[in-house]
Amino acid sequence: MANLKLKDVAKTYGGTINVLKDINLDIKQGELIVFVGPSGCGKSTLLRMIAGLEKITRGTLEIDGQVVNNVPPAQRGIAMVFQSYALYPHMTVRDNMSFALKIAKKSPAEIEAAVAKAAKILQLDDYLDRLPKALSGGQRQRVAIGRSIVRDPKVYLFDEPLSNLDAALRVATRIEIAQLKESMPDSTMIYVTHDQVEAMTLATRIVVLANKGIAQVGSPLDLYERPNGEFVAQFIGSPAMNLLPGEVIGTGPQTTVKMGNGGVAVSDYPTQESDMGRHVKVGVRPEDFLEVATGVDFIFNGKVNITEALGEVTLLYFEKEEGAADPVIAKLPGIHTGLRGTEVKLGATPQKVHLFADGKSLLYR
Amino acid sequence: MANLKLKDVAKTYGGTINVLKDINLDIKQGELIVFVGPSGCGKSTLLRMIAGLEKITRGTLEIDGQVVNNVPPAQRGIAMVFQSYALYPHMTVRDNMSFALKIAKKSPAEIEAAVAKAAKILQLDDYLDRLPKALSGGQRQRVAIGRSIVRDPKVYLFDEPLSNLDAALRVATRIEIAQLKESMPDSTMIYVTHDQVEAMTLATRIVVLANKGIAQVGSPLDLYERPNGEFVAQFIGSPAMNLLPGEVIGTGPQTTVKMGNGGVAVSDYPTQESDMGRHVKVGVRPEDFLEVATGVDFIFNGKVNITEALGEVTLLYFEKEEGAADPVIAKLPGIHTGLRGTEVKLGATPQKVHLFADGKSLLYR
Amino acid sequence: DLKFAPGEGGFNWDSYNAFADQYDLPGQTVEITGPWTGNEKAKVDEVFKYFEAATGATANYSGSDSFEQDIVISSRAGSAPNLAVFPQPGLAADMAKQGLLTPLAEGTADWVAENYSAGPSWVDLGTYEGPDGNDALYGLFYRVDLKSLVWYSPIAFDEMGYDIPESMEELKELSQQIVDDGGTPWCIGLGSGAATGWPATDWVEDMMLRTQTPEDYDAWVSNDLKFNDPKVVEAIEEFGWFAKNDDFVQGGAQAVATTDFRDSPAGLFSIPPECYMHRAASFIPAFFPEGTEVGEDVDFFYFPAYEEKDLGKPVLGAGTLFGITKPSEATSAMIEFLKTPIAHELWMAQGGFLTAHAGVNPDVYAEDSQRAQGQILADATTFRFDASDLMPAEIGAGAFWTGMVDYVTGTPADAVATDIQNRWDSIR
Amino acid sequence: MSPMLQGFITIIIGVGGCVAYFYGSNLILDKLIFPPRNDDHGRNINRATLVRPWLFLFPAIFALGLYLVYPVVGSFIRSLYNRSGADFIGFGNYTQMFSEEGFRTALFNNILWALVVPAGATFLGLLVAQLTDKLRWGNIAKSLIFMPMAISFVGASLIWKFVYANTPEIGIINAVRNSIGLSPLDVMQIPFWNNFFLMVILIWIQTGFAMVILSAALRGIPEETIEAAIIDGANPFQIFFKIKVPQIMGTIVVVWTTITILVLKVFDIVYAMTGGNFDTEILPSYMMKFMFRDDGRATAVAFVIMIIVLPVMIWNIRQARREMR
Amino acid sequence: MDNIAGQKTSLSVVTNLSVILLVILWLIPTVGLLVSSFRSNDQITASGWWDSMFGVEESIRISPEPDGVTRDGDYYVLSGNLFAGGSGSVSGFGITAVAPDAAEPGQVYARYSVDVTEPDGTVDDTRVEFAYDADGAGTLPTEDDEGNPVVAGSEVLDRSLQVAENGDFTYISDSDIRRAPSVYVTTLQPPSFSLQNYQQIMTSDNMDRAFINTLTVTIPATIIPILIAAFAAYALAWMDFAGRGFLIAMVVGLLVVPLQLALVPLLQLHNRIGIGQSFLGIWLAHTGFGLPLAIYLLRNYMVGLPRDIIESAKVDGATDFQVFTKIVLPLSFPALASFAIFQFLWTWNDLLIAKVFLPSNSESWVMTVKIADDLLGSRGGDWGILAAAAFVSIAVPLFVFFAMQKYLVRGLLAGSVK
Ligand SMILES: Nc1ncnc2c1ncn2[C@@H]1O[C@H](COP(=O)(O)OP(=O)(O)OP(=O)(O)O)[C@@H](O)[C@H]1O
Ligand SMILES: Nc1ncnc2c1ncn2[C@@H]1O[C@H](COP(=O)(O)OP(=O)(O)OP(=O)(O)O)[C@@H](O)[C@H]1O
Ligand SMILES: [Mg+2]
Ligand SMILES: [Mg+2]
Repeated sequence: MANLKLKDVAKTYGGTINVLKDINLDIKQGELIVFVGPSGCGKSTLLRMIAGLEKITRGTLEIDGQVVNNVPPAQRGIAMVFQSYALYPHMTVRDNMSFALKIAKKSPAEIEAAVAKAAKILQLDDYLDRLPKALSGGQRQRVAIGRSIVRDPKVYLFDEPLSNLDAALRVATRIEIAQLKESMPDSTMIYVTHDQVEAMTLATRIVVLANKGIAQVGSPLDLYERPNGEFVAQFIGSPAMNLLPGEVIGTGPQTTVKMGNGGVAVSDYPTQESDMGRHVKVGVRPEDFLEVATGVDFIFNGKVNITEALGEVTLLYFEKEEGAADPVIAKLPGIHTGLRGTEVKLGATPQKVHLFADGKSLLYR
Repeated sequence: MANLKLKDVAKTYGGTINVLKDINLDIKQGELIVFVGPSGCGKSTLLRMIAGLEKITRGTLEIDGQVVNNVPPAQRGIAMVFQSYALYPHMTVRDNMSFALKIAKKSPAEIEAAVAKAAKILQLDDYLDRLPKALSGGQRQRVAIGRSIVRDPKVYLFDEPLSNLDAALRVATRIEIAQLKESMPDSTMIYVTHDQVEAMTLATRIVVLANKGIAQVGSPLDLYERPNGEFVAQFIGSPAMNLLPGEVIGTGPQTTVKMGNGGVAVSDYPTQESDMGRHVKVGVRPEDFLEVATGVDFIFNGKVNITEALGEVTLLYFEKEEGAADPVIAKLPGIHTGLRGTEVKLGATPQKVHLFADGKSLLYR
Repeated sequence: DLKFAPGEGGFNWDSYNAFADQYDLPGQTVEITGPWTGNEKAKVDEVFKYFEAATGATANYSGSDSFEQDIVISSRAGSAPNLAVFPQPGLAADMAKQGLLTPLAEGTADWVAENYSAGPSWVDLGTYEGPDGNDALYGLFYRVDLKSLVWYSPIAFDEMGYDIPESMEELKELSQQIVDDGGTPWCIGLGSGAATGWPATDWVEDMMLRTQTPEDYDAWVSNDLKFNDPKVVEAIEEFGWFAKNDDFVQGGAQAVATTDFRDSPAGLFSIPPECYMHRAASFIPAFFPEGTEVGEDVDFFYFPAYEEKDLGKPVLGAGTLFGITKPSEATSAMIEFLKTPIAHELWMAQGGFLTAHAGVNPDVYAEDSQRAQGQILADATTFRFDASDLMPAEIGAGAFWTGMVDYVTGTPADAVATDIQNRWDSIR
Repeated sequence: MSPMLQGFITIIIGVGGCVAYFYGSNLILDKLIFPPRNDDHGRNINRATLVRPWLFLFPAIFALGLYLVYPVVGSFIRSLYNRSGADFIGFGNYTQMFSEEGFRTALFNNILWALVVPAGATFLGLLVAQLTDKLRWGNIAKSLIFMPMAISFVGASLIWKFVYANTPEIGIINAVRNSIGLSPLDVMQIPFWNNFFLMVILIWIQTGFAMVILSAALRGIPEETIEAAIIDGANPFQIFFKIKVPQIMGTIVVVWTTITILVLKVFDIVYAMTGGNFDTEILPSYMMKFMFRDDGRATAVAFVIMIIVLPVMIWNIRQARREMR
Repeated sequence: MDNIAGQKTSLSVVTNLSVILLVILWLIPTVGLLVSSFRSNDQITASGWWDSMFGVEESIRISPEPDGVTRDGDYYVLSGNLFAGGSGSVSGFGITAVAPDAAEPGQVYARYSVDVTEPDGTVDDTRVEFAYDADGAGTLPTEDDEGNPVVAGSEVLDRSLQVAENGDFTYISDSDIRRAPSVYVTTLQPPSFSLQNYQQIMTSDNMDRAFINTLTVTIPATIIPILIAAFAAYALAWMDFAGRGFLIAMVVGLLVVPLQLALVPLLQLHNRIGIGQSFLGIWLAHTGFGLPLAIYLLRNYMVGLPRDIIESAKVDGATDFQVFTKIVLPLSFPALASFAIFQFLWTWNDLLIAKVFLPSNSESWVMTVKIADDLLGSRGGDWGILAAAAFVSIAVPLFVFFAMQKYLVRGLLAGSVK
C-alpha cells in the first residue's frame, strides 16, 4: 500500500545544527528497510520525519506519490516504536496497547483479541494489568512493540525495538517481526537497529547513514560483500573489516597487492594498468582470515595480543602496528587457546579480499 | 578493594510480587561479573539492591565483610550506569560527567582532565556543552557511561550500558571497558547485558538469572561448553542450542542416543548402565551442526524452511516438527544459497553433543 | 506650621495657653488609632499638632477602615495604642467589660456633665461596666454627628416650586407631589459592604423618635421594649412608607438594598434630578461630588416630626469617643487637651465637625451650614443617641442591619422584627 | 541610613539567616556530630540519615506548630467556652449554631461554593493552560488572565461592582439589558442564583492560579507520550483528555484542593458585595460576624469549616500514599 | 512538539479565537477598573466606564454671571455666551433641570403664565413651557400638561431663553435678573481622563517609604517560606523516616486554618518573646501562614521527579543536602516559580497581617496600609483612588509574574530517562 519517496530531504535543528542533508531514498511497498549508522547520525531523526513528528527542513517526502510534508502524523497511516518507549505512564499495559484501537473505534472483542495475541507473542500476558513503572526495561520495550503491532498500519517505524531484550527473546521477536512482515507483504517497514544480525536477517535493503547523508543502500549481502567504501566496509560486520595498507603490484581481472612486512594479497577486484603502483587499502574481514602455514603467501602476520574465546569461534587481537588506528582482528573458527603472544600468519581467499583507494571501493568507479 | 557477598538475598515488591529469592553469590575483588537472564528476571533489581537503591527484603549483602544492607548508596563507593540513563536534565554533558567529581571536591584541573578523557573515549567531545535533550539515544547512553568512568569507585555497576550503541562503537566501548577493568585490577565490576558477545568477552564469570534465582554461575566457556541444564544451554549462545528428544541406547564413557526419524547421536557425556533406555534431550548448538552426506550417521534431518545469509555463515531454519517448541536451527559456515525447501542431514562431533534429562545436564549429577 | 496662628481668630487661645503651661512632656508619645482616614485624618492631625506644640510630646494618629477589628486584635495581643477613638459606644462598652479600657480620671464625669450641653446624657453614653462589674466613665465624646437631616438641592426645589416641609405630614405630601410631577422624591442606599443595612437603622431610629416617646426609645435600646413590639414595627413600617414604594425611591425599592450609601446622594446632583431628597447624617457631604458647595448646590433641612403626634423636635445623633487603651502620662494629658474648647474649635474651624462642648465659640465654624446644624442640635427638644450603636453588636451591627435589608427586599416588618428579637434573646 | 539600604540589609539578614541555618546545620551534622570517620563510620552515617530529615523539616515543623497548630488547638478549646470565655459550655456553641437558620444557609451556600468554584476555576484554568500552550502570544494571554490574581480581593469586588451594579450607568450587565430594552435587574438579589454571581468573581480570580500551576504541569508531560498518541491517531481532544489530563491528575488534585481551601477562607467577596445579605452568607463571612465579638462562636464556625475540608484532605492523603508506594 | 508536521490551521484558528474570547471576557472587568482609575469619583458614579471612551451627551447647568443686564420694555434681558472663555456645542437646552433639552439650538424656549379651565370648571393659573423657532412666532399650546384647555389670551411671558449652537444665548425675564439664572444645556462632553488619582497615590507623603517597606516585607516573606518549604517538601517527598505520612496529612490539614484564628495568640506570643511588632515578626507570620501551601505544592511537584535521577545523584556520592540543592531544586523551578508568584502576591496584597504584625506608625506602613488608611477617602468610598491603587499595586506582581514565567518551562526533564 505504501511507497515512500524521500527527495533531497534535510534536517536542521534550531537553524544551525545540521543533522541530515540530501537524503534521497525510494522505499517500495512491502520492503523492510533497515537504517543503520553510527550513534547520533540521524536515524531517529529521519524516522521521526517520516512519521511527521519532526518538520522536514528541506526536501519532500512522498507517500504513494503524494507529498506529505504537511500531512499530520495521524493521517500518514504509520505505527511507531519509540527508542525511549514513550509508554503512557497512567495506563496499564493493556490500555497502552489498546489505546490506538480504541481511538479507531474498534469493537471490544476485536481489541481484546489483538491485545491478547500481541501479549502472547511478546510474553507479556502476566503483566497486562501493571503500570509501566512496575516493569523492567525489557518489558517496557516489549509493550512499546506490542502497541505498534496491534494496529494495522501502512508503514511501521521501529526505532531500535529490541535493544533491551535478551538474546532469546530478541531472536524470537525478530522472527515475529519477520513473520509479521511476511504475513503482511504489503506493509512497509522501516527499522533502526544497531544489531548487525538484525539488520542482516531482516532487511530487504539496508540504508547506511553516515556523515549527514546516505553512505550506501543495498541488500544485506551486497553491503557485506561489496561495500562501496571503507566506511561501509568497516561499519557492516562485526568485528569490523581490517584495513591494511599496500601497493598494487599486479593488475588485471585479479589484482595483486604488496603488503607491509612481506605479505602479498590477491584480490578478485579487477584493476587497470593505470592502477599499477597505487597505494590502496586491503580489506579483509576478521572471519575471512585463515591461518596459513609458514612459507605460504600471507596477507598479514603479527603477534597475538588478546584472544577471546566465544565458543564456536575465537577472536584474535593482534598488537597494533604503528600508525594504524585499530588493531588487526581475526576470527578463527573453533576454540584456540594458548595463541596469546605467539606470531600468527594470516591469509584469505581472493574473493574475500577487498580493495579501497581514497576511502572508495575499487569495485565502484 | 571490594569483595561482595550476597547471602540468601530476596526481593519482594509491594509485599506480594516476588522478584528474587535465595540469591547467594560471592564476588571477589577484581572480578567482572556479568548478569544475564531473560528480560524481567530481576537483573536490574539485583543491581539496584547492590547499589543500595532498593531495600533488600531478606538476606544480607556484605561489602568487604561488612553488612551494608543499611548503608546509603553514597557510602558504598559505587558507580552505576542506569538502564534508563538517568541523566541530569538541567546539566550539560560536561556537568553531568563532572557532577560526581565536584561532589567529591576534586580540583578543577583533575575534573577537566577526567572529563576530557572520558569524552574522547566515548566520542562525545562535540557534545560536551549540550543538554541531554538535544542528544540521540546512543549519545545519552554514552554520557551515562561517561559519568561512571570518570570516577574511581570500588564497584562499577553497569545496567545494559551498550544497548543503544552501534556495533563499532559498541565494540570500541566494550574494549574500553575491558581495558578500564584491566587498568584497575582491583575494582570490581558488575555488568548486566543481553549481548552474548559482551557477556562472553568481558566476563570473568557469568551469572545466569532465571526463575527468581541463579541458574548457573561460571566462566563464559564453562557455561557455553558445560551448561548445567536446558535453560542455561538454550540461553547462552545464539541462536539457541537445539534440543532433540532421544533414547539412550548405549552407555559408558561415551553415550549413544537413538533419535527420532532414524538418527543416532553420540556424545562424550559419560553415562551408567542404569541410564540405558532413558529418555533424554540431545543438545546441539546450531554452529556445531555439520552437514553430513547421505549414508553417514546423522543426528537430525529435515526440510529447510528459511535460510538467512549473514555473510560469513548461513542460518538454516528447519520446519518445525510436531510437538517441538522451536524449529531446529543450524549455522553453517560460508554462504549457502538455494537450500530452501531441500532436505538436509546434520550431524555433530561427540564433544559437541550435550545430553539432558529432566531439564538437567547429565554431566552434573 | 500650625494651621491657625495662635492668638488669632475667635479661638479660645486662653484655654490653649493654660493647657500648655500645665504640661511639659518632651520625648513622650501618644499612639492613637481611630476610624478617621483620608480627609478626616488630615484634620485631626492638625488638631494634634497643637497638642504636640503645647506639650512637646508626639501624637501619632493612624486611622483604619477596619478599626473595629484592629483595635480588638491589638489590645488583646497586648500591643494596643494609648488611645482609641471609638465610632460607637457599643464596642467601647465591650472592651471595657473585658478590661481592655482604662477608666478616665476621676472627676471627668462631673466635668462632662457640667461642660457639655445635655452633659449627663453624654456621661451616660460614656459610662460602662468594667471587668469588675462596676460602672465607670470610659469614654470622652469628641465630635458629634447629627443624623436627622434631609439633604436636597435648593435649585431643584426652586425650579419645581417646592417648599421645605415643616412636618412629617408635609414631607409625605411633598413626596407624593414630586411623584405627581413625574419625579422621584428620594435617594436611599443601604449598601455598605459588610455593614450593608445600617443607613436603614438610622431611618428607623428617626422614625422611632417621631412616632414613640423618648422613653419608649430608651426602652427599645435596652430591649425592655421588645424589638417586635407593635411600636417598633410601626416605626419600621414608617420607614417602609418611603423606602418600599417603587415610585418614591430612585431605582425602585429593589435598588435600595444594594445601592451604596456613598453613591446614593449622587442622584441629587444629576440633571435631570434623579431624586430630590436624601436623608443622611452630617458627615454625608464627604461623599458629595467634588466642588459641591453646601448651602449653594445642596442644603439640608431638619427631618421633621409629625405635627399630630406632638413629640416636639426630636433629634438623632451619634458621636465618637476617646477611650484609654494604654494609660500613660501623655495619654492623660491628651484627654485633658480634648477637654479644652480649643481642641474642638480647631476642628470646627476646618469644617465637618460638630461638638457637644458648650464652651466653644460658634464663630469659628467654617461654614454657615454647620452653624445651622449646631442650631438644629440646640433647638432639639429631645436628643437621642443612635440606637444601633448602643445595642449589642450582634444586634446593632448585625441582626438589625441584615433585618433591614430583608425588610426592604420584601420580608414583612413584623417577621423581621421577630427575627431580630430572637437573635437578641439568643445572646443572653 | 537610607530606608532603601536599611530595607536591603534587613532582607539580606532575613534570607541569609535562613540559608545559613540549612547549610550550617547540615555541615555540623556531617562534620561534627556524626563525622563519617573512624570505626563507627557506618553507624554514624546511619545516625546522620536518621537525623537529617528532621533537620530539613525542623524549621517547617517549628513554624507550622507555632503559627498554626498552637492557635488551632487554642481555638478549639476556646470554641468550647461561651461568649465571654468564662464558662465552659462543651459543644454548646456548635449546637446553638446548627439550630440557626442563618448558619444553615451559610453552610449550604458554602458547600455550594466548595463544589462550584474549584470545579469552575480548575476547568477554566486547564482550558486556558492548554489553549495558550502553543500560541505565539500565549504568554501575553496568560498574563492577562493571570492579572486578576494580582488584584486584591477588595479591588476585585470593586471591579465586579462595575459589572453587577443595578444601575445601567454603572453596571455593565444592566447597561446591556438596558440597551436591549430590558428593565434593570439586581443580580445580587436573585435568590439562589446570586450565589453563583458571587462565585463567578472568585472563579475569575482563581482561574489564573489554576492556569499557572496546570500549565507548568502540562509542560512537564513527556513529549514522547504525546507524540505516541498523535501517531496512534488520537485527535487533539483525545490527546488532551486521555493522555494529558490523566498524567497531570496529581496536579489537578493539588489545584482543586488549594482552591477549595481558599474558598473556605475567603470572606472578602461576600463581605464587600452583599455583606451576606440576600441569603448569600458563607461560613467565612458568617464567622467574621462573630470574630472578636463572640470568639466562642467564631472558633466553632472555624472548626465546622475545617470539617468540610475533611473529604478533600482524605482524598489528598490517599493520593500521597499511592505515590509513596 | 512544535515540530509536528501538518498541524491543522483550522484548529489553530479556533484555538486563537477561543483564547481571544476568553481573554476579552477576563479583561472586561479589569479594563473597567483601569478606565475607572483615570476618572474622578464623580465621573465613575455618573456614567459607565464603557461610555467614558466616547464623548457623552451630558446635561449641565450653567449659571452665567448677571453682569450687563439690559432692560427692554417690561423685560430684563441678559445675553452672552454660555461657554464664556471656552467652546462647546449645544445640542439642546432648557430652563429646568427636569427638562434640560426641551429645545433645540436656535429655538426659543419660553415659559408663559396662563389660565386654564379645570375639569370642574374653575379657572386656575398655571405655567406652560414650549419651544419655537427663533424666526417664527411661537404658537401657544392649547392644553397644559394635565390636558386642561388654556384660556385664550391669558398668557403672559414669564421668561424665555434662546441659545445658539455655539452657546450664544439671550435670556429674557419679567423680573430683574440679580442672581445668576440657571440655564441647562445638553452638550457633548469630551471624554475626560486624568492622572489625578495616580498622582495622588504616587506623590503622597512617604509613599517611597511605604514601597520600600512593602518590599522589605515581601521579599523575605516570599523567599524564606519557599526555602523552608522546599527543604521540608524534599524530606517529605524523597526521604524515608517514620511519621512521614502523618506529617503530610498534617500539612494538608493545616492548609485550611483560618488566619484570623491565629492573629491574637501569635501577636501575644511575639510580644512576650520580645519580637513585638517588627519586620522579623511579620516575616515569621507570613512564613508560618504560607508554609502549608508551599510545602503542599512543592512536595507534590517533587514527588513527580524521576526517581532514577535522584538515585543516580545519590550513587554519585551526593548527600541529601547536595541532591536537594544540586538536582531537586533546579528541577523544581516551575513549582518554585509558581509558588513564589503566589506567595509574593499574597504578601504584596496583604493588609490584615501587615496591620497586625507591623507597628502602626507611618514609618513602617506598607503600601496597602498606606492606601487603605491614608489615601482612601474616608470609609473607602473613593473608587477612583481604589482603582488607581489597585493598578499601582498590580504592576510589581505582574512584573514578578513575567519574570517568573520563563521558569515555567516545557520539557525540563526531557532526555533524562527513558
Ligand atoms: N515497582 C515494581 N513493582 C512491581 N514489580 C516490579 C517493579 N519493578 C520491577 N518489577 C518487576 O520485577 C521484575 C524484575 O525487574 P527488573 O527490572 O529487575 O528486570 P530486568 O532483569 O532488569 O529486566 P530487563 O532486562 O528487561 O531490564 C520484572 O518482572 C518487573 O516486572
Ligand atoms: N533537539 C536537538 N537539538 C540539537 N541537536 C539535536 C537535537 N536532537 C538531536 N540532535 C542531534 O541530532 C543528531 C541525530 O540525532 P538522532 O537522534 O537522529 O540520532 P540517531 O541516529 O537516532 O542516534 P542513536 O543511534 O544514538 O539513537 C545527534 O547528533 C543529536 O545530537
Ligand atoms: Mg536514535
Ligand atoms: Mg533491567
